[in-house]
Amino acid sequence: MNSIYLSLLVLSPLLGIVLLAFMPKTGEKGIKLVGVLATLPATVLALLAYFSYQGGKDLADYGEKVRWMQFGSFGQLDPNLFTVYYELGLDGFSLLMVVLTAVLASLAALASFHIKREWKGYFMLFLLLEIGMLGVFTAQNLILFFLFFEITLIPMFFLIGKWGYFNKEKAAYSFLVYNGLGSAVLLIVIMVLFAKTGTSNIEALKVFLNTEGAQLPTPVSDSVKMGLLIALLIAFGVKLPIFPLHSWMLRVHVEAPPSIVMLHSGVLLKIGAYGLIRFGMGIFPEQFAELAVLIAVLGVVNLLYGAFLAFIQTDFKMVLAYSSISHMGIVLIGLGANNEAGIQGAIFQVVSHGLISALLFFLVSVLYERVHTTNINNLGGLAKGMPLTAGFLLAGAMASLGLPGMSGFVSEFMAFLGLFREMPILAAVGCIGIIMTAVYLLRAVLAITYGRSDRQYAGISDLRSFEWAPVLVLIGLIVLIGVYPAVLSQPLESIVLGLGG
Amino acid sequence: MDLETLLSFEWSLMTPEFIVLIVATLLTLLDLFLPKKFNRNHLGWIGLAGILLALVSVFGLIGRDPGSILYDTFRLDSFAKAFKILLLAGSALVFLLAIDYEPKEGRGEYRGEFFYLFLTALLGAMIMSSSGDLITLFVGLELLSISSYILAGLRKTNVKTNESAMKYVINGSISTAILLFGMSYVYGITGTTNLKAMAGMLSTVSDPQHLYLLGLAFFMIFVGLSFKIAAAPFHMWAPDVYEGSPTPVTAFLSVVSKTAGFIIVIRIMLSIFAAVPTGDEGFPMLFALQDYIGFLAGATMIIGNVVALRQRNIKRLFAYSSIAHAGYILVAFTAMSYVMFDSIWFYLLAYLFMGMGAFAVIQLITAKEGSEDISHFAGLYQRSPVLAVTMAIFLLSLAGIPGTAGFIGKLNIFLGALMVNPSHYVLASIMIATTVVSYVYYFGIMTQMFFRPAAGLARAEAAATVQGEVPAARRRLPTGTTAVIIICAAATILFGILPQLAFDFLQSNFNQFIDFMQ
Amino acid sequence: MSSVPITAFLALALILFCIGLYGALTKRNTIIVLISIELMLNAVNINLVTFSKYGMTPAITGQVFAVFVIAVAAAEVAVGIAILLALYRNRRTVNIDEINTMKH
Amino acid sequence: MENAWLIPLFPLLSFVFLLLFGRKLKEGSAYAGILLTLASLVFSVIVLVERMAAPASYKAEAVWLKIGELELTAGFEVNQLNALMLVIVSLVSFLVHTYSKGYMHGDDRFHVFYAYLGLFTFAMLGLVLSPNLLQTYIFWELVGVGSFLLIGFYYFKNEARAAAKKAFIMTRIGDVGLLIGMILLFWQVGSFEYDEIFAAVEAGSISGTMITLTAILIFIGAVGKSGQFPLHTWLPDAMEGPTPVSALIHAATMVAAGVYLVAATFPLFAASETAMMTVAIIGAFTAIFAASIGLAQTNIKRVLAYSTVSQLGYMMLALGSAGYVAGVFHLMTHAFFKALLFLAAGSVIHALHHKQNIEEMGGLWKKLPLTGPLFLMGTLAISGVPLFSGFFSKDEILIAVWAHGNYFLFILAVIAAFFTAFYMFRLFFMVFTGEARSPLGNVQESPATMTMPMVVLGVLAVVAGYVNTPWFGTFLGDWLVEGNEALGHGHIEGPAWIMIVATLVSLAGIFLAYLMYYKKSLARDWFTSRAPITYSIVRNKYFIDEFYNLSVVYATRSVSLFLRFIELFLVEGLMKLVAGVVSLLGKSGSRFQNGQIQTYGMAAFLGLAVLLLIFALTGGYIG
Repeated sequence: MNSIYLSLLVLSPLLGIVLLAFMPKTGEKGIKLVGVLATLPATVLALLAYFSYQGGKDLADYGEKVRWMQFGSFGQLDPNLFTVYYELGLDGFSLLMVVLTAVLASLAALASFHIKREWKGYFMLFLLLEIGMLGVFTAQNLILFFLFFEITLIPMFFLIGKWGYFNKEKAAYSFLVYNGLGSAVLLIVIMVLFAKTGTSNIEALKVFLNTEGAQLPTPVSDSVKMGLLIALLIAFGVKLPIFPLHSWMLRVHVEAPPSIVMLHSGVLLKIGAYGLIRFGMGIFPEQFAELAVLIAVLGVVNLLYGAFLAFIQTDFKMVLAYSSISHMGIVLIGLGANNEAGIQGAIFQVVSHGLISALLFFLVSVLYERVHTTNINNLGGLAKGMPLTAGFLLAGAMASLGLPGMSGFVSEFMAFLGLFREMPILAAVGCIGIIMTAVYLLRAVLAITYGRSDRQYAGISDLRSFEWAPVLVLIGLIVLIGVYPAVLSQPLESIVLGLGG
Repeated sequence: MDLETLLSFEWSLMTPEFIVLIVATLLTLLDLFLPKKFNRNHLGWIGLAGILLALVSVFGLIGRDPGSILYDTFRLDSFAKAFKILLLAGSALVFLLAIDYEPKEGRGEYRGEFFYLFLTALLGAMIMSSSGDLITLFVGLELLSISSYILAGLRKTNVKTNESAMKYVINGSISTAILLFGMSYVYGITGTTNLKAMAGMLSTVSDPQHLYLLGLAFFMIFVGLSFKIAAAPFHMWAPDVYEGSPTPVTAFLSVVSKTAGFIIVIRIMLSIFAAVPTGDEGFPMLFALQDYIGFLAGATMIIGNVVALRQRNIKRLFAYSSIAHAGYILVAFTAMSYVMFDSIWFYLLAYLFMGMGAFAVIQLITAKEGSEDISHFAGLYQRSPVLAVTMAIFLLSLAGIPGTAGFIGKLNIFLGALMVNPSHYVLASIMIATTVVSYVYYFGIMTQMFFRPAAGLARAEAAATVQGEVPAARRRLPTGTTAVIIICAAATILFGILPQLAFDFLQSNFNQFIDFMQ
Repeated sequence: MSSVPITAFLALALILFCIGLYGALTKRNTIIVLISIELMLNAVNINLVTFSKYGMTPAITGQVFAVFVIAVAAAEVAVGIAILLALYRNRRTVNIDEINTMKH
Repeated sequence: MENAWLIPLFPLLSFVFLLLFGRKLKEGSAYAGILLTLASLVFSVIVLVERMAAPASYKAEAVWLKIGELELTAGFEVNQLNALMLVIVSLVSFLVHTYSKGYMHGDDRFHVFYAYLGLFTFAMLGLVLSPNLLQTYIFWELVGVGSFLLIGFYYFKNEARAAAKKAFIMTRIGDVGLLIGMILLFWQVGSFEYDEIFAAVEAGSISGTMITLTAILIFIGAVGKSGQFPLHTWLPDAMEGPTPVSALIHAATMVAAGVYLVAATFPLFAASETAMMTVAIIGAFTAIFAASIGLAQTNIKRVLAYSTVSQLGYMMLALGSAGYVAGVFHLMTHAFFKALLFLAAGSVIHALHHKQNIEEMGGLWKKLPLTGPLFLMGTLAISGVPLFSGFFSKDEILIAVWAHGNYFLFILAVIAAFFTAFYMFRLFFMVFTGEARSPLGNVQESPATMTMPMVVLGVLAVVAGYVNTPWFGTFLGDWLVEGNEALGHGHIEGPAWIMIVATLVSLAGIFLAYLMYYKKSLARDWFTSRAPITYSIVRNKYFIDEFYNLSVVYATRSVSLFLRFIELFLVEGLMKLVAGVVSLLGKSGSRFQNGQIQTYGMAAFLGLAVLLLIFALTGGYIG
């Protein structure tokens, strides 16, 4: 039962932080090297876990549980009452997320070679951020989850505010305030549950709240449950983001350094989806079913809203930002369907969008390195100067607009498959989004890569050295999932069967 | 009473108080008779030693069953022990700060007072924490107050200091008057000043008029006390006084004196008004009036956090932030849950470290810059990364970010507010919302430290750092302050990661404070 | 002698308290403010003494309390005046409304 | 037949291979592509032969994706229809690969071109082999991408970029229809498999309306791909791509995919009269509509493009009139002669150094001794001149339409046939006869790599018809419908006069063109001068593009702008409002903090007063 495997996995970046702390500020090469290497142990361990699971290892073996703190003096009554454990664990879903996080972290670390100054602080914060993200997906109780959730907040604030582009401080603040509010709401939910049930363990909560006449310190009425679920929706709605709560995320996408945005839109946004599925759907199934329609509607709104606005953006980063909103809409659509197909679609979308947006933003950083602009009006004909980059950019766009044979399609397809069963009309409306996605992505990408090329971009260099790794790995994974989705669906079987009305 | 009754008392219960008293007197005499050129800082070390000794003696007393002497005017119960620890630890840190404190005009002739007045104030606070009688409570309170009035005004030649002291005295006296007026009514109804006896009498009160009178008394007392904890409606003195006073004194006011304030609030409110039965089923008055306290708590949190947004002077900003924290603690008091004592105690502990640490850094910076404007924190990260990072730790803790003691404290308070039935959803929401507001100004300071380039004098230094010279911030770091910073940072993180250390200490030694009322 | 009802004393105390409070919050001269505060404290003393004589359960403690209050009040005012003197040395004024350099 | 799954893999291999090593190989890449497509051609022929021998259709599948209990499978199936398609596709693809070696000679992205060709061929073959709707859809999209890439091959030309984008988006509009249709079917049937769907249809377990709805949705997909009205506008623009691409994708294979889809799901359509009617009407209308536009075009490739659209309309019409065999038959013949025409046109363009305007051409018959006659063959075939392949298939269609009783559509079809004959020969005469209307530079015949494929297609254009004729038997038809009643009869008996009418009509068209453009005894503007408005409308393709620009595109933009307005004022505004309120509170709070001791005391006193007031009013306790 008690292996320290996960603790090692989650805390391995700490080693890097310590190392960096004792390195001179100026040794650029060394710092970057250490920064990248420090992300590798986590990746290795995560992949190891994945393969040994494929090899038939039981995920429960990875669980670990240590008494952490006990509020009040209820020890005599019941040692578990109001006790918080330090407990990590894995299930199919979190396993996937951990692998995704670890891999993306390593790639983003590579992408961070584009960072120009103060690498030391950068990589220390970067690694701290990774710890937070890994922890979020392995935490087995709400309070621990929240702890890691907030740990991601601080490094992000600094990474945006210090290494970002022109409006970095503003972006950092709106990130801070929005997510602060989000996590504030989340904290209330967590504490209400904890205070009323005396436990914060997710599994225990599932049991307590969904069995008639469970012994609770204070009863939890259905209306309270509904209230909590709505609060959860808001809390994770900020992260995801859901329509009216999204403006912070645009700023972050535009202002933060691309390597960070890779992680941000690749993993951090996904925490929202993870939370909704894990807690919203897991702990309040009935209430979730009641809200399904609302969620599906929100999903369609996100999908269309993002798509239409992406259509008129002139900054490529902005296009990608809105496309993230739009794609998160698909996650919501899948959840709103609230049946196996939908939920699996949503989870697929979480992973696949993670990979795709990471790829696109990496290419953005490559692009920005060379042409120092992302405004599509100033760009054009880059396929001449940098055919490979252009080609991968196009591939990424294709993946993102749901081209079969790439991961985007599978998730999109399943999400809609699910929704068409429950609410065909709404789904049909949503399909407009599929068309719009193609419209805005081609508009943007073709404007950058095709067309007459300005001679000023004639001499620029194409992908080189370390820049190959992220591109190839990401494309590889995207295609792999698209062609052989079992790599994802297989770990999810148990979960998907468990969830969903 | 004759000698043997006097001797029959278990004086050992008062050991800590005696130690402090003796050291205080000692310092007074030494200061009086030692030659002028004698460095008074040694007095500071002596005082510190005394405090630590007292602290040890308190730990020594922990095992003791609750006892009381002098006809119940002095009682030593779990509550007293637990909170004395806070008071003593706080004062010890203040002393470390005070030893290094050096105002522009020098500390001239009043160095000595500077130390032993802290001790007398501490003594007052300790008396409060373990007094079983209104009179002793009052005396303790005044001992604390008057000493702190003088401390606040100690820099005689400094206009700001005079002003702050003046404001402190006048507001303080008014609050005292209101408090006493309330007390006098309670006395009138019970005919005794002994808390236990009062509780006994009050539990039988049934005459609605008397209840009404008690209600009035309740509000007077609460408002009177709200002065000490700097909570609404009696909070407005805090910013001016904090700004004007010498930094160690500010630290003392915002940490030790605030703790003392909560001690007396709990003592009086709980032992008097929890006993009064109201309504048909004898619902305690305190619970009946919860909503008023809640209202004040909410107001305090909002005012503190919202006004802090606009502050440029660092000490003023911390004054508002400490108002806000008083509000948070009041939430715990409002809820009256099982974990009330734990949560208040733990929060005060956390606040002790993060607040004291922050003030230590402030003292360091302001002493060097000669100005208290936030902008002087600009570029601190370049000048001395360590200092910047520790400050960041304190700020994060104050903002209640996980991984720090502040977070656990807030968690504890939430738990209390939500576990009672009916839960205080509104209050909890206000608390969390204002916390988010507080992010803005706490992170504002961080923005200065980490993002902004250093300005003026600091820039020169930053440049110096670049050329590899040792910057002033790291040059001759004063021992006391450094010690405070290190201790506080360590404790803040420690109790953030392993709060169980503190919880175990509470749960195993104080047995849920059940002996509070006996 | 005992014909005077307790309420009269209480009313007197209350009025005295209010006068004191009024003075403390409105007078410009700091000295007068301090005096007003004394009034408030004395109102308290009247209450205490009254109760200790005519209260439902008369007891001497009230008067003891009163004595303490008087003593402490004296100390308080002493400190107050001292600070005022220091202030006067630097500012050449005792007008309380001019003591407002720190605000907002 | 068990190894049919290999067929698509060869081109895929060539795609991957060329992506990796194409840069080194340069023009050598051609051989890789040609050989691999040859391999798949050989296999397909084998499969076809086996298929001829063994009637039973073959199917192999494996689980692809599990969703809870649902299991989605992937695999391949070989039946009459796709066995035939396999050969057509791989053959044309092979020929085009060969042809391109000459045509694309000297292009610095030669290898990329071949890679794309490989990708497309792979997708197309995969599409043909798919045993279920999902897989069909997957390759359907991939085919679209292949076409997108090839249309945009000259990426530096803004027209090419626009055309590629347009093609992708318009077909995607159709695809969404297909997607919705198939998902709806899935929840009805519980499977994407064709056979299970048909079984469900047979069993009548699907409501009539649902059948109609899904059928029409699927048809929308077909409309998009096959450039049927109203989604036809992308196809002519797609001519921006290299000409061999036009031959492969926009004549023979991909555009035929729509027809193929309808044919593959024919039993579904057959079950709903409304659906059939829709197909027939759209088909017929497109046929005549596109033909009429073809009358007035002056770009050689665009004329052919519109004729493709119109011919596809024919096929749809046939299918819509229960003429399954006729449709498929015409699909086959059309593949051959239209590919031929495009390749020939390509060789003309190649010879004229990428001149495409027929107004500037003329008198090439001598200069292009091989291309000329081949082009003529194709023209005769498409015009339905007796003894050429087109004649038989078109005849089958007309009979089917008549037999099905759509007399009005029949008339439309006949007129369309007349138009076709006219504009095709107009094209022929203007290009090959008379005098050159502009300096053409030195013109010589294309290399063998280009002419050989044309010859092969030329032969097929002539003989392909004889596999299914009223005179020598209709074994193609019989074989196609073998063991599947739902597809209707192998050959529909119709009145003999139809054949005569068809012949006369086409001859009339040819004759008219002859008079106008060869003899010039009839003034070219004889008609245009009489009906200038009609002419300009036709010439401008009925202003469809303009209409779309005004309606759809404009609408989209305005929606976006409206949303941006919301974004700026609602979303951002809300945020600003909250922030403003907070800071306002702060400001008022700090203003109240005016430094006056007595204010502070007053505040405390007021606070107390308020509390006491509330206390007094509530008469005690709220709790």
